[in-house]
Amino acid sequence: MMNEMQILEGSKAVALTVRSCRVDVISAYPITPQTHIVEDLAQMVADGETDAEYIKVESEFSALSALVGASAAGARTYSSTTSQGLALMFEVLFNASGMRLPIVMTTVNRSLSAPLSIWNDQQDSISVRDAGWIQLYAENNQETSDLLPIAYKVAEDKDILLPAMCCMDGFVLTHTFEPVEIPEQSLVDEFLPSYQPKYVLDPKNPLTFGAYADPSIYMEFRYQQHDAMLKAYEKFEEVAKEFEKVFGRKYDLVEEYKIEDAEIVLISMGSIVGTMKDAVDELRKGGEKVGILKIISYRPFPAEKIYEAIKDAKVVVVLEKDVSVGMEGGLLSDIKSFMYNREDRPPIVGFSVGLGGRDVTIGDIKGLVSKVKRAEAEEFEFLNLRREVL
Amino acid sequence: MMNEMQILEGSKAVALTVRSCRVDVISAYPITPQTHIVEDLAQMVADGETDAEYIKVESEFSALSALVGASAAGARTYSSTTSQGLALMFEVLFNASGMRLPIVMTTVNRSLSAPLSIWNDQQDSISVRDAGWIQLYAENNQETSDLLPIAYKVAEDKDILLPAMCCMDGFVLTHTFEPVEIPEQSLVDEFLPSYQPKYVLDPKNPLTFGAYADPSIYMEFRYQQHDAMLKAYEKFEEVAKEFEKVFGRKYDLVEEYKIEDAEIVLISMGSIVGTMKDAVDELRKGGEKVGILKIISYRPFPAEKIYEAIKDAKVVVVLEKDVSVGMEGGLLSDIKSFMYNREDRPPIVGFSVGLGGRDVTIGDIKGLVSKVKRAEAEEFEFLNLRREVL
Amino acid sequence: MKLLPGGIVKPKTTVANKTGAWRTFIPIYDEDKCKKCGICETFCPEDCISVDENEFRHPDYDFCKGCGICAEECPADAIEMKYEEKE
Amino acid sequence: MKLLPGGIVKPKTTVANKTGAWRTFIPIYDEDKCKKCGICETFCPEDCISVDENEFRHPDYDFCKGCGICAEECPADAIEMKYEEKE
Amino acid sequence: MIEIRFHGRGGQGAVTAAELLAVAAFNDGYYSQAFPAFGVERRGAPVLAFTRINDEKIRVRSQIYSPDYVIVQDSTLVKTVNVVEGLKEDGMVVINSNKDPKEFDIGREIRAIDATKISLDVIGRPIMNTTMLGAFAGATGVVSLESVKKAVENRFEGKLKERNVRAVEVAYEKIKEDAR
Amino acid sequence: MIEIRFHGRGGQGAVTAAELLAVAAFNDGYYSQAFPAFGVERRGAPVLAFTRINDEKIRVRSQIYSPDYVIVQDSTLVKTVNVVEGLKEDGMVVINSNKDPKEFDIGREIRAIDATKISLDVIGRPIMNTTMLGAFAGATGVVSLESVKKAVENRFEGKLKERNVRAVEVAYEKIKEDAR
Amino acid sequence: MSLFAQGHTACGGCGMPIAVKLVLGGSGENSIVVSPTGCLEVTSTRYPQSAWGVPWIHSLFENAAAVASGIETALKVKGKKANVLVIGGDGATVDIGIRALSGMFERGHNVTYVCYDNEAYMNTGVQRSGSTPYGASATTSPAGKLSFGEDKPKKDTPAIAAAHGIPYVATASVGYPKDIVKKVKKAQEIVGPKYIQILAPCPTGWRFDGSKTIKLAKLAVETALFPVYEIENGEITKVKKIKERKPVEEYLKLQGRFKHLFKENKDQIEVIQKMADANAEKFGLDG
Amino acid sequence: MSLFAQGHTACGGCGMPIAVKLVLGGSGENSIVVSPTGCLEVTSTRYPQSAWGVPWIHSLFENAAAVASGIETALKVKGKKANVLVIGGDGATVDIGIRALSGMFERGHNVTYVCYDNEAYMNTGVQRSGSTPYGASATTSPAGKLSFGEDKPKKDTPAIAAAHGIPYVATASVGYPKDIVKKVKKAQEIVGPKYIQILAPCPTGWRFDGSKTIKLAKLAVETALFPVYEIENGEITKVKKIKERKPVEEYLKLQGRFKHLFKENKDQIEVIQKMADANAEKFGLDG
Ligand SMILES: Cc1ncc(C[n+]2csc(CCOP(=O)(O)OP(=O)(O)O)c2C)c(N)n1
Ligand SMILES: Cc1ncc(C[n+]2csc(CCOP(=O)(O)OP(=O)(O)O)c2C)c(N)n1
Ligand code: SF4
Ligand code: SF4
Ligand code: SF4
Ligand code: SF4
Ligand code: SF4
Ligand code: SF4
Ligand SMILES: [Mg+2]
Ligand SMILES: [Mg+2]
Repeated sequence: MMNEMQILEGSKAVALTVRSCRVDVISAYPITPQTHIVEDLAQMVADGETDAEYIKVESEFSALSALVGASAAGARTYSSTTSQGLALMFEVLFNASGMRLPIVMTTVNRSLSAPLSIWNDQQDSISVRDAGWIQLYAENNQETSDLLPIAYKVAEDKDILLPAMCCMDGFVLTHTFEPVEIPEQSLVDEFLPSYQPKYVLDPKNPLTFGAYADPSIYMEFRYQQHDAMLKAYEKFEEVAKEFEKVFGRKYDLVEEYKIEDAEIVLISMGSIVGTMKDAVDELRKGGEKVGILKIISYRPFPAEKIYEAIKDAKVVVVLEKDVSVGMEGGLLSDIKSFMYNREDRPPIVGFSVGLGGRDVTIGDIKGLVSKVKRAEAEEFEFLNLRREVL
Repeated sequence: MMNEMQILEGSKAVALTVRSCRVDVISAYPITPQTHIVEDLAQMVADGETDAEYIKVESEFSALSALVGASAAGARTYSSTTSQGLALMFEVLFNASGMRLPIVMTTVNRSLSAPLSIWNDQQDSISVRDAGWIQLYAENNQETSDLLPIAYKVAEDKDILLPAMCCMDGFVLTHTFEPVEIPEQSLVDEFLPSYQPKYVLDPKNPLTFGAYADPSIYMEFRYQQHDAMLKAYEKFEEVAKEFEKVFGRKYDLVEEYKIEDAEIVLISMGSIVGTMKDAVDELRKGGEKVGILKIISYRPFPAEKIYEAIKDAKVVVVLEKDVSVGMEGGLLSDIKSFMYNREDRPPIVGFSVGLGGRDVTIGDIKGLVSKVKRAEAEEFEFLNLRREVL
Repeated sequence: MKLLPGGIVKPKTTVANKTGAWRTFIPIYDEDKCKKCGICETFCPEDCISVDENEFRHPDYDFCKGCGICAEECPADAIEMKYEEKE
Repeated sequence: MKLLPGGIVKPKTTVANKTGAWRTFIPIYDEDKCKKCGICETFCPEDCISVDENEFRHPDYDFCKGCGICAEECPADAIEMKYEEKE
Repeated sequence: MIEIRFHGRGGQGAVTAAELLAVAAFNDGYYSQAFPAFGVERRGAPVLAFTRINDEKIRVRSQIYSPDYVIVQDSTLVKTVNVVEGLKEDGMVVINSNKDPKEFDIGREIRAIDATKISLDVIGRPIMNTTMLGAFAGATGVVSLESVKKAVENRFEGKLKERNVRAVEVAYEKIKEDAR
Repeated sequence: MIEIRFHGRGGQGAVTAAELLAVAAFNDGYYSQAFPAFGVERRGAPVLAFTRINDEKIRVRSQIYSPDYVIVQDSTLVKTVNVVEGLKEDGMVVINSNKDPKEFDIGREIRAIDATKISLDVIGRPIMNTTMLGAFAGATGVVSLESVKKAVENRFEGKLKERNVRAVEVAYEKIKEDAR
Repeated sequence: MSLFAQGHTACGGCGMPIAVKLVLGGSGENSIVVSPTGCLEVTSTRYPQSAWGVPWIHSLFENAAAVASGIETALKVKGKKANVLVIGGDGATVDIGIRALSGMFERGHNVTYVCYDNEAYMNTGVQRSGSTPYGASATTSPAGKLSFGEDKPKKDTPAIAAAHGIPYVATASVGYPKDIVKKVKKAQEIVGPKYIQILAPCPTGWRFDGSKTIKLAKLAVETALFPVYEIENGEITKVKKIKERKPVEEYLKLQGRFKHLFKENKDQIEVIQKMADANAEKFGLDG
Repeated sequence: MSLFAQGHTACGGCGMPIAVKLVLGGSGENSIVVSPTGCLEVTSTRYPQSAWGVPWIHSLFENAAAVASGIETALKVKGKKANVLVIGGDGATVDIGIRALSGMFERGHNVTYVCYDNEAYMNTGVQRSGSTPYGASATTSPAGKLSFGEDKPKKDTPAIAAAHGIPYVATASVGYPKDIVKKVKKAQEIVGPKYIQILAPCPTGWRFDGSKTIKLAKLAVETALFPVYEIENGEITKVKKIKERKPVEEYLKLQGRFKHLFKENKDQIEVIQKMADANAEKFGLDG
């Protein structure tokens, strides 16, 4: 295995995978720390290493809007953005999903202004969780790559037709060199056939896209979209199995780590899970029964899998890099809400961690677990707050 | 009382109240069904009936951005928008809150595209619930007016300094003529003194606004903002008491309706609560113990008040005009999540109702209650779906 | 009718929408005056004026909203707008 | 230090940030050659060149990043950039 | 609670009529509520508006499905729209028409008035929304003539004010007369 | 797991050095990881970069707080930055300096190399990041000379490739020699 | 029947559908049209009906130029050929959509952007846009005790377009149908971004009787308030000359939106006349 | 010490802080500055430090003109007077911020908008902007096997600004400091929107030694690639004449971003020379 791997920057791994997905139209606007991805793609285009066209838009709003047009015209499309760029796309996000266009985007995760911060957290993608996009979160750069073809395949399925974002932590993954097995072109071709939408903008069959809906019918469109997201749950499982067959790597909506006998289950998504795994190993050495439930698919929400994984835990701790101001983290709310009416439901507490790039160490995780064990954790709190400046 | 009232359109009531709040700078962009509000304000400016300046911006993005500047320069500011306009403001929403500028905005509630719909639901404001804005919801046009001076007073408090949106259902309130007691100028002046911020853009004290924050300090800024929202809970109560003293009308973060002995508690926000009250009266006549908890303040979230109101219910039903695609409504999640770790927690089910302007009648509410009573309601579902087109 | 995802609609389906009912005034064409110039046809916002084998123009009253542009622009005064008694 | 809401900052506080440490080359001024024209001062991106009572210019090495613009632009060749041994 | 539905065409002022009726009822000391059937309709297209009148505060916000009265501003609508849909059995239709109301075979009490003619005569324009209100007051007594006049007075200015008030009066008298 | 921290200045290629070290370790058959201390620093400003080397897959993502090795690309940094912060007791510093390492009184083993001079001589520019890698390989044996050379080879093109490889070799030999 | 079907729900006498059928007449069946939110979209595509006989797409109010950019690029990659057009209102074009438009111009997409200019936000109820002319009363720039209506001159969008260095810019008016068809045809033959702004009177918003639409569309040109011209590669190549220029009053007095000028603000009519004179001078319209 | 303090963290030799101190020199203490995201903001206002000696505010990347509009309006209502300026990068100005800018121009706010033009998105690592010149290699328009770098001419933002009919438009270069101060002073005296675009070379992004910043700032002007002029009320009123125009090669060859042109793409140098010639012609620069 080792010798099929390359060592390269996360952004490069993503760019190479985008190329191998035979994307037709790329449209993106630079923003730290997404820049390396789009620069790599721009270089590939400049060197003729891909047939894709890259539209160098003047803003993120146009980046996604251009893909709305391109996707409706039948192209496989790609964008990448982060933070302010994703926020600027907000209106188009809802629109693209409502129009049922299977655009795929790498959302590099970064915090939101104000104050301005170019550093990593996941406020950006979590705050657009209502928008009707599939959201997949990668722990490492193997996943940032692999989730792309999976996302295309789920998104483009005729029963789904929803846009998808593959989320990767800014800097922590985009700027990290590490070994990655880049999906090989022939295998990608086998796994992901070209995009053949049933309806496209075509003068030979002059359909109207994006008619508006009055009160007699709007709700049904929304429901259809909602239902497609529910269906994406099983579609993901199906596609992941195909992926395993072709590439030998196994994915699911969630990943369990040392969870069978765990009394404390930590739930999180993204790159922090790597650090958590090391922490759990250390804690296990000390006899603590701790496990991890990693959420790969935040939308569709892996409700039943979460339930199965945590129902026997003594306590569940959700760690996440966001906060709904005045409330708590979005993932925490989703999990608690979903579990609410269940009988066998463990106590759940939540932490906002790593906002604005605050580093999270193995020691932090261990400290947090010990705080929870001592029953000193609040229902929701911020980890590692510098109280002295407040 | 009756003879102090006027009968007028909801939009007009709002515009008159904005004027009586002695706003300095208005900046808005027209969008149905918010238009009448801003047209009324424009006419007042054209007729010299207010000292405010109205910036006729070229987009909603600039509408709110201009208020960021104006507010930082010490002005009391106002805007109004809805739906696509609010979505377009998304990036600025987070920014204005992070910069702690007490801008007040009437968010007319309308659904989000695609498909395009100009009709009412509350997807727009609920989908920006993370952004750090106070969110108040009005049941009728007395409330759309009264909540404005209250919002200014809470928002401008030196311990709060958060922007606020007063939400009113599009068409259903904006375009409805009904009797409203417009807060009188002298009383408003008594209640709401002029805005005197401690820090402003002023060459005599050349401060820097909006510095960026690296990982050593970003999290603390977020926490500060979060904490201010938590504090706004009590601030609202305090301000509402002052309001009652001056105007004689009583407000709280929530309003209870026939809830004392209620076995079924319906929770909702906005104008639909009026219809629900009539339905509850009818149901009560039939012997059903049904009550309503109306949420006025969605942010700050009236957690403890919700708990007190529903802890003894047999079942709680949340009705809301939004859906997080593939999940459920935002209010439902917030309530269930908050109640999750409580011992005495009733079962809670939720309905998405009235999306895209689908009318909700007294009969619909009664039907829904009876469905819940028969234990036939799902944990979450759409009310009045036309299954035949799906 | 089942919804197509994203709300895709077939072309020219508004023809089911008989906007003729909106009319208050109705254009009456006088073939004796008509010069067959086609100006009425060019300007009609409803694009509802057709040409017969003799090159005379005829508005389609199913769609004509009675705006009066044709009457106003007809160089031959061949069109008259009349209040329409529809009952 | 407590955070002010919204992150308000006092003016000209970057002076705590001694960017002189960034320097690789250092400008050495030769008063014998200087014509006191002030060009170095005008162009210095760090705005760190001051004038003494005799109108000679002096860079503030606390801030001078050693960019070499002053040396490049000095019409009198009065400034020389030297590799700086800082240890 | 009394519920009234207005049928009109975009540009004929049905929404204004509904509002003025609410104002009139308010002037009479009632609570009232008026609102349009929110839409994107252009001039000429069929539109709806609603008024509720009540002794107590009105809370319900749904549209009106079982009106007590229906006001039809344009008789041509009868062909394309089911104007009596949901109208209570003992409900009444007031229609703008120069025809004998008996010609409308709609299974409910119906009163007709040639409001277009009155408007043309009195106001000088075929805008008959205020005229219809006068007729409605005369035919039903739901609101007083005085209150309708006051509502109309406050809405218009100059010559239009006078003329509209006059049209209200004429229609009020005319429909009362017809009933005699 | 071996953890290495790089100190440099914006523009000196510390991040590239960290990456090349990770590549070299990967070439040697290890798992490795390299990343910058993410920032907005401009040319000349102090910067950090990190490399981890391990027998197994590396999962941890935090910065490195207790490195095994510290590489200092610019000796002037010693004045303003605590380069040995967190460095393990038995850790080692490799510094770019023409001074006798003993002059640096930092309480840890330290090895010095005049990488700037070597770079100027061999590459023709004072860009000494590859040179420092050669020295690091020579001083520590954490990665093989061959692997460093291969990593450098794959990164550069044309003349720069040759010269950088040569600089790696020279530094490698020099620091080994010094140790003798 | 043209490529824009009957049964659309624009107000009777609206100038916009006249413009649309003429534009489609010029561009033909092999076209793909993008429309932003506005009267056109709302009156032609209420689910489940569409007036369009060519493929048509709506996304949002401010992004039509970007959507068109994406379509054009997709066609390129897929090796397909079609005329990509935007047909959008003035608000969507000159205000909220100008960033997307500017970007499309700069990137050089092969798209014909047609702005039907009814000089305000009509769909939402006649609010001012950048394209609203000086002196007009709109609901957000109303005439009032202290106001004579819109106090900014009409935004010179064709000049802004031309400043982007695009190969073809033109203005037109529904008063001159052949001119529209000709210009659209010409635009389709030029590769790169094209901008055509067509005056399309709105009886509802301008407050005039719908039968006068063509008359006003001509008067705007004949008074020199809306000069009709072409700019190719930055040079004015053609202007529609005016035989006998009419005083602006003739145009203004027919419209409710200018009614107030004839009461308290007569001096403003002179200001408007000066603007017309300046146009005539600048474009050499007289003669 | 000027109103822009030492200790900012721009790269050594950066042209931008030179521009900023000159602009502030012209506008004086009674100024309020708005800056969008970009090198200037990031190198001058990292919490808890600020280089600014005048009140300064940052909100976002694309909205500086709107924020300034709000400040100016608030001052008006409050009866206060101060010079409101935007100082922002080319990307913030000509690309993502152009809608806000266009709106500010149209509304006629009394704001001086200064664009420091370093011809790319420098803060994020030298990606192309609309202001990137033809032939330059930037990270999103890189030279490559099929590419000679940026293939679109530099967006003519001053012309676009002028097409908005604003009273004052000017270009300048940090090579000519007095000119900058003079133009800013002049702008402050004119009521309404003013636009000044200042060339500010970026050693990091253009890839040249920081000591050559002024030299390049002058060469850009002397080759006519960056003409320096003023447009008042739509008329070119003043241009900086060039005594002996230099061939563009002299300018290009000093910069890494044009290096590839001297290898495979020599013909493109001629294209660029033609662009310079066209500028010289258009503005009458020679002599
Ligand atoms: C972001 C956003 N803001 C506002 C609106 C509301 N809106 C829809 S159409 C329109 C006006 C359209 O004006 P114009 O483009 O001139 O077209 P017209 O209706 O005049 O034909 C407005 C303001 C919207 N849909 N989206
Ligand atoms: C909406 C949004 N998109 C992208 C960015 C990322 N971004 C920040 S600064 C910048 C480039 C700034 O370029 P310019 O305005 O030319 O200023 P410079 O850095 O060159 O001084 C970019 C792309 C952002 N902050 N916000
Ligand atoms: S009246 Fe108007 S709609 Fe009817 S045919 Fe004539 S032009 Fe067409
Ligand atoms: S415009 Fe008049 S003359 Fe010409 S074809 Fe029509 S009816 Fe005949
Ligand atoms: S530029 Fe040279 S001559 Fe002029 S003041 Fe500076 S050092 Fe002296
Ligand atoms: S070298 Fe540069 S920073 Fe130092 S004084 Fe000279 S111009 Fe200023
Ligand atoms: S409002 Fe004006 S532009 Fe819109 S459809 Fe009616 S007439 Fe046409
Ligand atoms: S990157 Fe360029 S513009 Fe930015 S600070 Fe460095 S030299 Fe200046
Ligand atoms: Mg318009
Ligand atoms: Mg720049």
